Order: sequence, then structure tokens, then C-alpha cells
Amino acid sequence: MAIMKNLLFRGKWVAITAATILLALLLAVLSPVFLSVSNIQGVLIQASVTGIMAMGMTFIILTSGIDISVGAILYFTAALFAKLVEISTPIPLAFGAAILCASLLGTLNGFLVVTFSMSPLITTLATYTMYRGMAIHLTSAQNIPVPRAFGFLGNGKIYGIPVPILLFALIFFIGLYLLGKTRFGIYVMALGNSVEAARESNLPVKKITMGAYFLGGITTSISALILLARVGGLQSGMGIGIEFTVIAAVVLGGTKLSGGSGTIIGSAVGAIFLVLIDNGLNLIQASPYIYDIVKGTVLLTAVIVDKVSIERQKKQLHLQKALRIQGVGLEV
Amino acid sequence: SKKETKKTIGISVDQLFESRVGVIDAAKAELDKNGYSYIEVVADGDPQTQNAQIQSLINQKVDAILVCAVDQNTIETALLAAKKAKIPVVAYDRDLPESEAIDSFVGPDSIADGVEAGTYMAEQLKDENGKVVVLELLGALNDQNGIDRSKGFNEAMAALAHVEIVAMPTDWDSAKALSATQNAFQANPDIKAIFAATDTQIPSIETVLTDLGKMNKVGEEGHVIVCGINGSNDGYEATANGIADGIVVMDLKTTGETAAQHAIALIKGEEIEEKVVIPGIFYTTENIEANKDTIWGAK
Amino acid sequence: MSNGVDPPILSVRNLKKSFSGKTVVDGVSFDIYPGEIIALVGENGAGKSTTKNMLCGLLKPDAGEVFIQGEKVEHIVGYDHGISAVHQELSLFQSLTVAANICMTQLPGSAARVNWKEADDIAQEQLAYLGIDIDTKATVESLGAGKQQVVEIAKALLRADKLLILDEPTTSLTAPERAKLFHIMDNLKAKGVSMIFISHFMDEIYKVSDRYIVLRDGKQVGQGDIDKMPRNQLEALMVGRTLAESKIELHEPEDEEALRVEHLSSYDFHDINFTVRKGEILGIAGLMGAGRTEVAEAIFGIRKAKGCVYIKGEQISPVTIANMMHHHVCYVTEDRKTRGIFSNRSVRENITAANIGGFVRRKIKGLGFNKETEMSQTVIDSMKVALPHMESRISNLSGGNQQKVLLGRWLATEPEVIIFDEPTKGVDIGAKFDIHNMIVDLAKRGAAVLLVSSDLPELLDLTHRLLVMRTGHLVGSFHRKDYDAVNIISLAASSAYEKKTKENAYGDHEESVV
Amino acid sequence: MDRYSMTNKPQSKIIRYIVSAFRRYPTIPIILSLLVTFSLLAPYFLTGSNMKTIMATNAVIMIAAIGQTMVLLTGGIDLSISTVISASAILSGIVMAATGQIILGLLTAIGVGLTFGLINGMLVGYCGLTPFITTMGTQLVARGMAFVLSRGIAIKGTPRGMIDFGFGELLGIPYVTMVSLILLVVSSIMVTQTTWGRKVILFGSNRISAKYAGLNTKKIEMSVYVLSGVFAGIAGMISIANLGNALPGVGDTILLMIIGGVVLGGTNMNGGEGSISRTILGVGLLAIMTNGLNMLGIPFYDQLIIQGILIFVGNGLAMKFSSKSDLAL
Ligand SMILES: Nc1ncnc2c1ncn2[C@@H]1O[C@H](COP(=O)(O)OP(=O)(O)OP(=O)(O)O)[C@@H](O)[C@H]1O
Ligand SMILES: Nc1ncnc2c1ncn2[C@@H]1O[C@H](COP(=O)(O)OP(=O)(O)OP(=O)(O)O)[C@@H](O)[C@H]1O
Ligand SMILES: [Mg+2]
Ligand SMILES: [Mg+2]
Repeated sequence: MAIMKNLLFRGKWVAITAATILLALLLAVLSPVFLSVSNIQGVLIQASVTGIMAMGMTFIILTSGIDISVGAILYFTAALFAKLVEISTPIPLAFGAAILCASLLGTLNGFLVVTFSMSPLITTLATYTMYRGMAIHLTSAQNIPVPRAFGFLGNGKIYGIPVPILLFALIFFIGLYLLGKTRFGIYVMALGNSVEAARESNLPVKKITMGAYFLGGITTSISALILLARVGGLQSGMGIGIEFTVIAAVVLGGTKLSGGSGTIIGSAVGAIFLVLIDNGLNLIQASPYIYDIVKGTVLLTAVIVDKVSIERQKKQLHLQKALRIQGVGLEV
Repeated sequence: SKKETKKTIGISVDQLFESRVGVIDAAKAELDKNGYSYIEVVADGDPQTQNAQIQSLINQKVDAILVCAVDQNTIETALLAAKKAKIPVVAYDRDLPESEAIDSFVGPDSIADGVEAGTYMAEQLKDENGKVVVLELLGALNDQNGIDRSKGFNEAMAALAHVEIVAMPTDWDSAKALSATQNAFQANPDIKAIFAATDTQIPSIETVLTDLGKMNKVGEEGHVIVCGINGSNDGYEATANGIADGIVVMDLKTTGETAAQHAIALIKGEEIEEKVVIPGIFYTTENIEANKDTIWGAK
Repeated sequence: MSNGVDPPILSVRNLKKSFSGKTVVDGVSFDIYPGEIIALVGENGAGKSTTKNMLCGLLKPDAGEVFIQGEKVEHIVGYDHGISAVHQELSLFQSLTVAANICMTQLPGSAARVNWKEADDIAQEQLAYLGIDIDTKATVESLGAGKQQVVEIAKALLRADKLLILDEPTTSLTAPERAKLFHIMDNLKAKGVSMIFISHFMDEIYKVSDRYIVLRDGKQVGQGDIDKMPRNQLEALMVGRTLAESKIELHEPEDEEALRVEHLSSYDFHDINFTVRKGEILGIAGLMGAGRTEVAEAIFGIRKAKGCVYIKGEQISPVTIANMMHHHVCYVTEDRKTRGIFSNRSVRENITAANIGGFVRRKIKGLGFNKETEMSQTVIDSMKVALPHMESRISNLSGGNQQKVLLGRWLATEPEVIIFDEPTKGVDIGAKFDIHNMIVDLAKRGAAVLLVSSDLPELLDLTHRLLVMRTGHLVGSFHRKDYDAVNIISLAASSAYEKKTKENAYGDHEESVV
Repeated sequence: MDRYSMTNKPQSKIIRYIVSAFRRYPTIPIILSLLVTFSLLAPYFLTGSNMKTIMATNAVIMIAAIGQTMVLLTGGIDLSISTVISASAILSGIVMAATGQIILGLLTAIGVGLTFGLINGMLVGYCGLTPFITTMGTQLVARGMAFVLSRGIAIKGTPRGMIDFGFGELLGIPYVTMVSLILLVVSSIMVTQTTWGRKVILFGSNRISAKYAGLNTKKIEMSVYVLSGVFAGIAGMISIANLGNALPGVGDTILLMIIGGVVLGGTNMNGGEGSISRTILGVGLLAIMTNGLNMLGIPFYDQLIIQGILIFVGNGLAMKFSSKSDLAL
């Protein structure tokens, strides 16, 4: 009984994984090259940017928060890095500055959310606007190239595996550990379940919230640097709009937007799932105009399938309970 | 009514990005030089905001308006209001071919620019045997300049019957261009040439080619032909280094200056040309270094 | 500590607290010594929970001094000072495991690596200490309310080295479980843990506590030893008037049947059959999780179930809330907070929620809410709801008054069949008295009443007949003349099946009840 | 009863009224101070024509914000509202270009909005899907539809009457402003004066209690999405009047303005609290702010920063006042 329940509540990533496998099978049928090593590798590289961000976003959403400023943080971080490199700051220094800055911006989000107890959506909408303004202010909307040497982050390989994929894997495992094994992880879950109860249990609500948004910031900065390395330079408006893809990945992965329930695995798979849609459309050379329709439909289907599977699991549990109750009989 | 006060010109900008900023900066410099002041408003890609901003420029009784429309088909209402208020309007960078409200247009002919890149590419590919696959990275699906560049490019390529063009949307976004290129190569490993609606996407193309081990420079065996339009530093460097074969370079400075001069002339009541096309110039790996000074993006 | 008299574990002097200008706790002072149980009593809204919140550090007092073992403390941090509380509303993390919930305030292992194995052991140890068998790896949401309450207590106990505050811990417990809780309290007392016990049940207060403190409108109006205080005087102190002798006079029910349930089954209960006549009050007794609420909700159409429901002989099909309301059936939920009130809306809107149309006299069809205020006022008056203003948020009212608003909402629909689910849960003695009279009155006027309650004396007092449920089955039926508390409780608790499978935690309670 | 009578301090009715007005509308002080500042610093700000501009050009956002307010009142969110505006504008543009009939165009626009509203409503209200992710899906579908139908290019051939309507005004008030004002009044009455509106708010306050109180929760939840779709449809139509042609990307950029305006006005994103009148003030505040900052010649990027700060401060004030207030608003 308890095992079934655990599967029901913890195994939320099962649905999206099944959907991903189905989509992959479909694509394998539609396009012969889909299953090639280089294509899979390409998919994973593409998924790494949103996937890494989704790792951080998972923590935020688990606390029942949301951060729609991550796209702007990405833009600002990339801008800061490119700008610093342009004025010949040593790359490691620029690197550190960018990561630090993104972490601060993320933490600021958390601070504002928890201190003023405003809706996270509106708070981060406000900071989204601000951060974006700051980024344009900083760069005057210029494109700034980054040195090709820096491209290692986007292009390089270690033991034959592309660096972005390695980073994605690394951060995935860190996320898994943080959420599953550390005090912070369980606190995040607890906070998402009930802020009230967390306060009554004397949990450091402020620190937990800020910690989650900090993770959102720092993962965004890593994605920003990978993206920057891969596209070869800063572009105005870079990353703006990516937040919705990231949130979609997390939610598709089974994390409840109301917080308190979700998994790291689900979010990672969710990010890959979304990339697969694009990849598939590219591979079958679909008309560029139908991309959005297909994406929207797939998104809706995925949500519906998820819902149906949850309902079915619930029904099974009910059935078992009914059988048990009927089996009791009337023994007075 | 205003006596000796400075004349003011409203500059309406569709969106801020590098090449647009280049034009505006040139226009502003020209206005400064001639002792005009200006009010700059940015619509951030929203046609309604732009209409509101033009209205607001009219309310502020500016003496002329320079406009780069978010969309050529939805700006007319606002511009007619300007005309009604007897404020001269100069369109820059993005043509408003059907407008009755503008007094002049200064900017590129995007179809011609596309044709130029296409012609060069067709020339390179004409001796290839069998089916040739060319990747086209589109701009935004709703951007007239992007649509026109694509139109011109396709027109020129139509000369070659054995070429198949695979088009991928990018929304002018390098990250999207990157994954689109990557995926396109999965579907068609033997892509022979790539056309980028903006050359700022060439570094992304380079990343993919490097990933695939196809990064051979111009003249080397197995080189993938790369052409683009714009004239950014990305495009310049790539062409100079032999990563790209050539780019169409826009003349932002002349565009901006001419647009500003037109506005000034209109205020003074002087005659001007109704349409000044500032053509893009195609530079190849061979001649781009020599013309570095004329390329706006080159650093 | 060993030298004669121990110092008080906690001393409070002149504690004050106000919310937006309204003083709700005004000058509370007392000492509590090791191993002592103090009953904190008072009407709804007297300030008991607020006092508790200040003592465990959730609220900062506006004024007053607190000494812990003789030392003045500026800012109480409950867990660090060995003070913890079982809160009135469950404060558990639903999607987390029992073990995680119990150990949340003090996770074993380091911050970088929680030792879940040890946490599990601690949780099991705590539960074993409480003598209740709950799977520590199950999520809390998979447990019934009774077990959740136990988890809550286990969680609080983990950090209650000096003082444990129990805020109405028995409201969702039935007799055997209450007995179990008192047993636990005895154990704790023997270990020197002091307790503050907040309750509206006078029997319990007299049973467990050594001393009492009475709050009225936030002011401390009396304290002393419980043995020296006669019960009716304590009640008078609480409500500020002498309560009339609560003599319930039941009327003879009419012959006409009002509600009949046949073969009602769902995954929570099995083959439920009964009839309620007009003017009759039918009680349902049972342990937590027996499925009473589910039956009640199934009748009202909130839950799906197989079987037939008849109102005045007419079969209702389908059984939906709308249909039931159309046939003048209403259901007052046991879960006031999450299923009853609209917490951030006004009292007025809460009263009229179930039949807005019945409250307004419109000049233009479909527009406006003329007369709503006036007509709501009559409900407030007839229910004797104490409130600052009709437009204040209902969350600003005390629990008892919220309950009255909820009853008012449903009674305004002029129901003929009324299903009450724990109607006096968390309600003070004065209000309880009012509500009891109201229920009897309703029956007198011809309404059929189905009363689900965990408060056995209430059931014995108010009902004509009593059904007993256990694990989803009706296992017994009593007429008023045959009422026998011990019989009823053992019938509700015993089960051959449960003993066999050892699945149920309450299997061994018969002894402790008697 | 007696214990509360102490707290009802006798206050002058006017003061009470003002205090409660500020509590209800925390944006008022900000708007007033902005109006004063801009009037002093920007000579052309406080002119009739400028005010007219502000009202007319924000009609689309205002109308869409009405629907969004209703959805937010239930504790949901409608991300598709922006692209449904585009889709209905495009389809209506196509119909109008083909037939020259404005009425047909209007019906089409409303029809498209209704359809998307129904889809959202069914999925959220009846199937119980999460509004955020569901409407994110329909957002993409609507956007895709607009692009497929238009190939990315504006639909031309708008009937003359429509363009005249966009230009026209009566007694100095532009027609489009009038439309939005009428819709605002009607919807405000719907929310505050009808049983439906009451049910929506109660549902938003606590959906489970609403079910237990016998409200038809599925229908209520569905209805707000349907209305949101319809308002988006009308907004799409107004966008054609304003812009002269139907544009496939017309709604893409205004989503955040819409949601920001509604929430800034003081409508609670968790549902159960808010009003159309607050939305008017919230959207109005954003509109006045962008217009004024433009007139002051503040660079675009700095405007963004100021805008962010103002959204934050405005909403902070709203939360502060409403949480303190004793009145259920
Ligand atoms: N956060 C708050 N804001 C405003 N008023 C409050 C708040 N918390 C409690 N009150 C008010 O303070 C008074 C005391 O409340 P408290 O919860 O302490 O009562 P109680 O004695 O525990 O009552 P009950 O028996 O119903 O639990 C009540 O009138 C209540 O409305
Ligand atoms: N496993 C569960 N998951 C979700 N809700 C539950 C679960 N168990 C109980 N509940 C709900 O919590 C409420 C209180 O549970 P409780 O233990 O009182 O069960 P019950 O069947 O209502 O018992 P009673 O006979 O006391 O009314 C009920 O409404 C019940 O439906
Ligand atoms: Mg209390
Ligand atoms: Mg119950």
C-alpha cells in the first residue's frame, strides 16, 4: 500500500519519461538519422542549456515559487562576462564575476519574495524587467564577441564527451544529491508543502527560499556561459523568453507548480523532451510555420497524459482500498 | 510658434539591436552636427507601443519623425496622424512601400541584398553534380527585412535546378540558429552551403561545423560555403578568417546620416528624393580586409 | 534542582499581544513547575492559541516578560528552549514521509548529508513510545486524520524537553485515542515534562490537569488548583455568566421517513443502509477513519458512490450536490478551515455563499445584492455570532464563531435533512451549548438530522438512535434507551479482522478505555 | 458581541472612506504622484491629446486585462490571452478582407476567442489541468495558427469603416476608448453585482469550500477562461482598428504588460481578491508611466529598470494594505 503510494507521489517522472521514449520511438520511425550517435549527442547538447537551468528552477518551484526572470539573468550574466572580457579582464576572473553576479541576482529574487511575501510571479516579473534593462544599459544593445578559446565550454570534449553534456550530467547529480540527501533538500520540499508548517517547525524559511533562488541564479549563469561559448558572442536579447521553456520542462517533469512535490529526474527528462520536439521538427523538415502548433499540441498532450496517468493510479489505489473494505466483512 | 528654440526630431525605433543602433547613432550624430535635438523612443518589438509612441511624439509637437517600423502594415494609422499634424516623416532601414504618409525612405533593398548573396552562392555551386542541399537560416517569420532577404536569396538560387533549399526559422536568435543548424546537418549530412539571414549567426554555424569536424576554411577540401547579410563584427571576422565566403555589408552610417539629412531638409521645406536605397555591398574573403574601414561592425 | 523546591520551568509576567490595534492577550502571568499540567481554558477567541504562539516563539509579545528556569529570555526560540507545541491545526508536510515529518525539526546527520536511516529509527522509536504503529516510510497524506494527529504529537514530543503545549489535541480524536493520549501525558509528566493543555472538554480538563488558568477576552480572570474549583464555577468564569443546566429534551420523531440510504458502497465504505425520519436525530459513532465522513459526503453528492439515496421516499438520481440542495439537504463539513470557510472573504459573503439568491431582493433582475446585509444580520443575530463587523474577514473570527457562521449559512437554506459532521469541533462550551440546542430545535421543527461526531457524550445526549461504524461497515445500531458508552466504544474499536492482520494501530484499545 | 464593540472606533465617515479607498486601490497614490511629476517636468504630458493617446493605444491591453482579471480572480492564469489576440485578429482580418463585412469580422474574432476560451476552460475547469502549463500550450497553438494563416505577414485589406473607427472619436473620446470603457463598466458590474461574479470570487478564495457550498465549480472555472477568450477576441478586433491591419505577432509582446497591470492593480494572484476597477488603475499606471518616461526622454533601458521597480513597489503596497485591512475587499 505504502509502496504504491510512494510510487504514485515520488514516481511522477515516470509519465514524462514514458512520453519521451514514445516520442523518440516515433522520431526514430520518421527519420532514419534520429538514432545516430551524433544526433543524440546534438540533442543532449541542446538540452543542456535549458536542462541545467531546469535543475535550479526545480528547487524554486518546489518551494512553491517561480522565477520568470531567469532569461533576463541569463542575458545579464552573458553581457557582463562578454563586457568584462572585452575590456581584457582575465577569463577566469570574468567567469567568477559572472557566476557571482547571477547568483546574487537570483538570491535577490528570493530575498524579495520571502521578505515582502509577494507573489513570486509578480516579483520576478518586476526583476525580469529590471535585469533586462540593466543588461541593455550595460551593453548598449551591442553584440560582443567572445574569444574562441572560451569556446571550449561549448565545443570542447573531455574523453570524447562534449563539455555541455558533462556539465549537465554533473549538475544533474549535484541536484539529485542536494534534493535527496541534504537538509536543504528536505527543507525545500517541506517549505513547498506548507510555509505555515515550516514556520511552526522553526525551519529557516528565509534561508531556504533564498537558497532555492540562488540555485536558480547560479545554474542560469552556467547555462549563460555555455550558450555564450556556443553562439560565439553576446547578442542583444539573448536568453529572453527561455524562462517559459525552462518552466515547461520542470512542470512537464511532474513537479507541481504549487510546490512540495517533484523530482530532479523529471525536470531533466522534461528538458530533453522539449528539445526532442524541435529536433524532430527540424529533422523531418516541417514547415517553419507549424512549429508552434506542434509544440503547443505536444505540450497539451503531455499534460493530459500526465493527468490521465495520475487519475488511473488514484483509481487503482481506490480499487484496492474498496477490495480491502469489502473483504473485512461484518464480524462483530 | 516656437521662436529660436532648437528644432526637435522624433526617432522611433522598432527594437534595439546592434545594427539598428548603428543607424540611429549615425542619425543622431548628424542631427547633433546640424544643431537639432531629438527624442528617441523604442517600441521593443511591439507595434502598438510604437503607434503609441508616434502619437506621443506628435503630441509633443516634434518637427519631424524618423521611423523604423516594427511592421510595415500596421504603422500607417499612426503615420497618417503625423501627416495630419503636418509633421514630415522619414522611414529608415525598413521600407514602407505602400505608405501614403511618409515623405521619404532611406534604407536597404533587402531583396537585392538577398539576391546578391544568392548570386554569389549560386555561382559557387553551379558546377556541383547531383542534388545539392543548401541550408537557409531564416530571420523572424514576421520581419519584412528577413522575408525579403529570403525572397531575394531564393530568387537567385532558383537559377540552379539541382539545389534544394532547407529553410529553418531562427527568430534572429543565435541560439535557435545553432540548434537549427545542428539538426539540419543530422537530417542532411551533406549540406554544401549555408545562408544566414544575419551574419551574427555565423559563429553559431562555426560551432556546429567544428562539432561535426567539417570546419574547413575557404579553399580547403570539404569547405561548406557560408554567406550572410549584415556586416557585423562576427560576419567580418568570419569572412576575413575564411570561415565564411562572403557577406553583404549594410551601410549603416550612410543610412543614418541620409535619413537625418532628409528630415532636416523636410523641416526646411527643401526638395528631397522619395526613396534612397543604400545598397549592401558584397565582400568576399579576398577583399574584405582591404575594405575594413567601410564595414560598420569591424572592430 | 535536587535541593527542595524546583524553580519554575517557565514564568510569564504580564504578557500582552494585540493585532491591528485589538488587544487579544492582556496581562497573562503564571508559573509552571516541572511535571505540572496546566489547563488553559476560555471561550473561543479568548486568546489561548495566541498565548501558545507567544510561548513557543511564533509570535513576539508586545509586552511582558518571560523567564525560563529563572532566566529572563528576550526572544523565545521554542525548540531551542525545549518548548514545543501541538498546534490546533495540523502543521505537517503532507507529501513527505512520516519519518521526515517527525524529525524535521532536528534532522540527524550533517547538513550536507541527512542520515535517513537514523531519522527512521528515531521516528519509529517515537511512535513506539507513543505505542502506535505507523509506517514511517508512508507519506503523511496517505494517513487518516487520526494518525496524522499522532504524527503531529510525535513531532512535537521530539523537542519537548521542558514544556509541551497541546492546543486542542483531542478535537479530532475519538474516545480510545483520547485515552491513549492521556496515558502518554501521564508518562511525560512522570518524566518531569510540564504541559499546558488547551481544551474545551471539561471532563478532560478535570481528568488530566493539576491547575487551571482562565482567559476571558484576553484577560486572565482566574487561576488555581483544579481540585478546588467546582466545575460550574469554572464554566461561569470562562463565559462570564452561569450556564443553564444543559438538559436536552428530545422530541418524539414523526413517522414520515425523510432520508433513506440503501446499499451505499464506495472504496471507503461498504453496503451502508439506514433511514432517518422527520424530526429524528440519528448519530453515527466510530473511530477516526471509520468512514463516517465519507458516507456523509457520499450522501450529499460530494463523493461518488454506488447505491441509492431517497429523500422523502423519492430516489435522487444522480446524487449530486445540486440535486441534494434542491431537495433541501445540507451538509456541514468537519473540516471548517479547508472545506468550509472562504477565509479571505467577509462574514457576509460567507453566510450567503450557499444560496445567494435567497438573501437578495433585487430591483433589477440578476443585478445587485439589495438587502443582503440586512438579511445576513438576521442570521448573525439568530446564531449569536460575535464579530467586529460583518465586512471583516471570516478568518478574523474565532473558531467557534466561524462554526456558527457556517451553520448559519446552511440553516439559511431551510434544510429538511441536515447532515452535521463534527458540528462542535473546537467550539467552546458556551457555543457548544447553543449549537446543541439549535440541533434539537431543528429536529423539533421537523428536520431530519444525521449527526456524525467523535464526541461520544454529545452523541449520547443529542440522538434518538445511534449507528456505529468501523472500517467502512455499519457494525451496530442502538436505540436511546439502550445506550451504553462502553458497549458502543468497544464495538467501534474491536475487529476480528484488524486483530488478525495487525494492520490497525488501535486494535489494543479496549482495555485502556474501560 | 460586547468584546468587539470597543474596537469600532467612531471615525468620521469621510476619513473612513478615504482610508478604505486607499486600501482598495493602493495604486492611487502612485498614480497621483506620477501625474504630478510628469505634468511638472514634461510640458506636453498633461494635454488632452496625450491623455487621449494613452487611453486609445492601451485599449487592447485594457480589454485583455479584463479577461485576465477574471481568470486571476479564480486563482488561475491565462497565458494564451496574448496570442489568442493575434489569432483572432488574423482570422477576422482574413474574413474582413474577403467579405468587406466588419460585423462578420467581429463575429469571427469573438468566435476564435470563444473557441480558445472553451478549450482552456474545458482543460482547466473540467479536466483539472494546471492553468499555467495548459494555457502555455494553447498560447503556442494560437500563435502557430496566426502564423500559419498569415505566413507571418500582416493581413491587409481591412475595410475602410474599420480604419475610420480606429481614428474616430465622439465628444473627444476615441471610439476604441469608448469600447474599452463600456466593456470595463459591464465587466465590473458582472464581477461585483451579479451572482456569477460573487461565485467567481468565492471560488477563487477557496475552491474546495466552493464545492462544498454547492457551487458548480467546474462551470465557474470554465466560464472565466471562456470570457477571457472572448475579451481576447474583442481585443484582437480593436488591435486591427488601432493598427489598420491584422498582425500575427500583435499579442506576443504584451502578455507581461497585461498580467503586470492586473496584479499591479492589486488583484491577488492566488485568487479570491481583486476587481476590475483595480485593473483599470493598474493598467493605467503602467500606461501613464511608459508614456511619461518617454516624454521625459529617459532611455529605453532605464525605463525598464524604473518600470521593474515600480511594479515591485506598487504590488508591495497593495499586499501590505490588503493584508492589514480588516475589510474583505
Ligand atoms: N493573526 C491575527 N490577526 C488578527 N487577529 C487575530 C490573529 N490571530 C488571532 N486573532 C484574534 O485574536 C483573538 C484570539 O484568538 P486565539 O486564536 O488566541 O483564540 P483561542 O482562544 O485560541 O480560540 P479557539 O478556542 O477558538 O481556538 C481572536 O479574536 C482572533 O480573532
Ligand atoms: N488517505 C487519505 N488521503 C486523503 N484524504 C484522506 C485520507 N484518509 C482520510 N482522508 C480524509 O481526511 C478526512 C478525515 O479523515 P478521518 O480519519 O476522519 O476519516 P473519516 O473516514 O472521515 O473518519 P470518520 O469516521 O472519523 O469521519 C476525511 O474527509 C477523509 O476523507
Ligand atoms: Mg485556539
Ligand atoms: Mg470524519
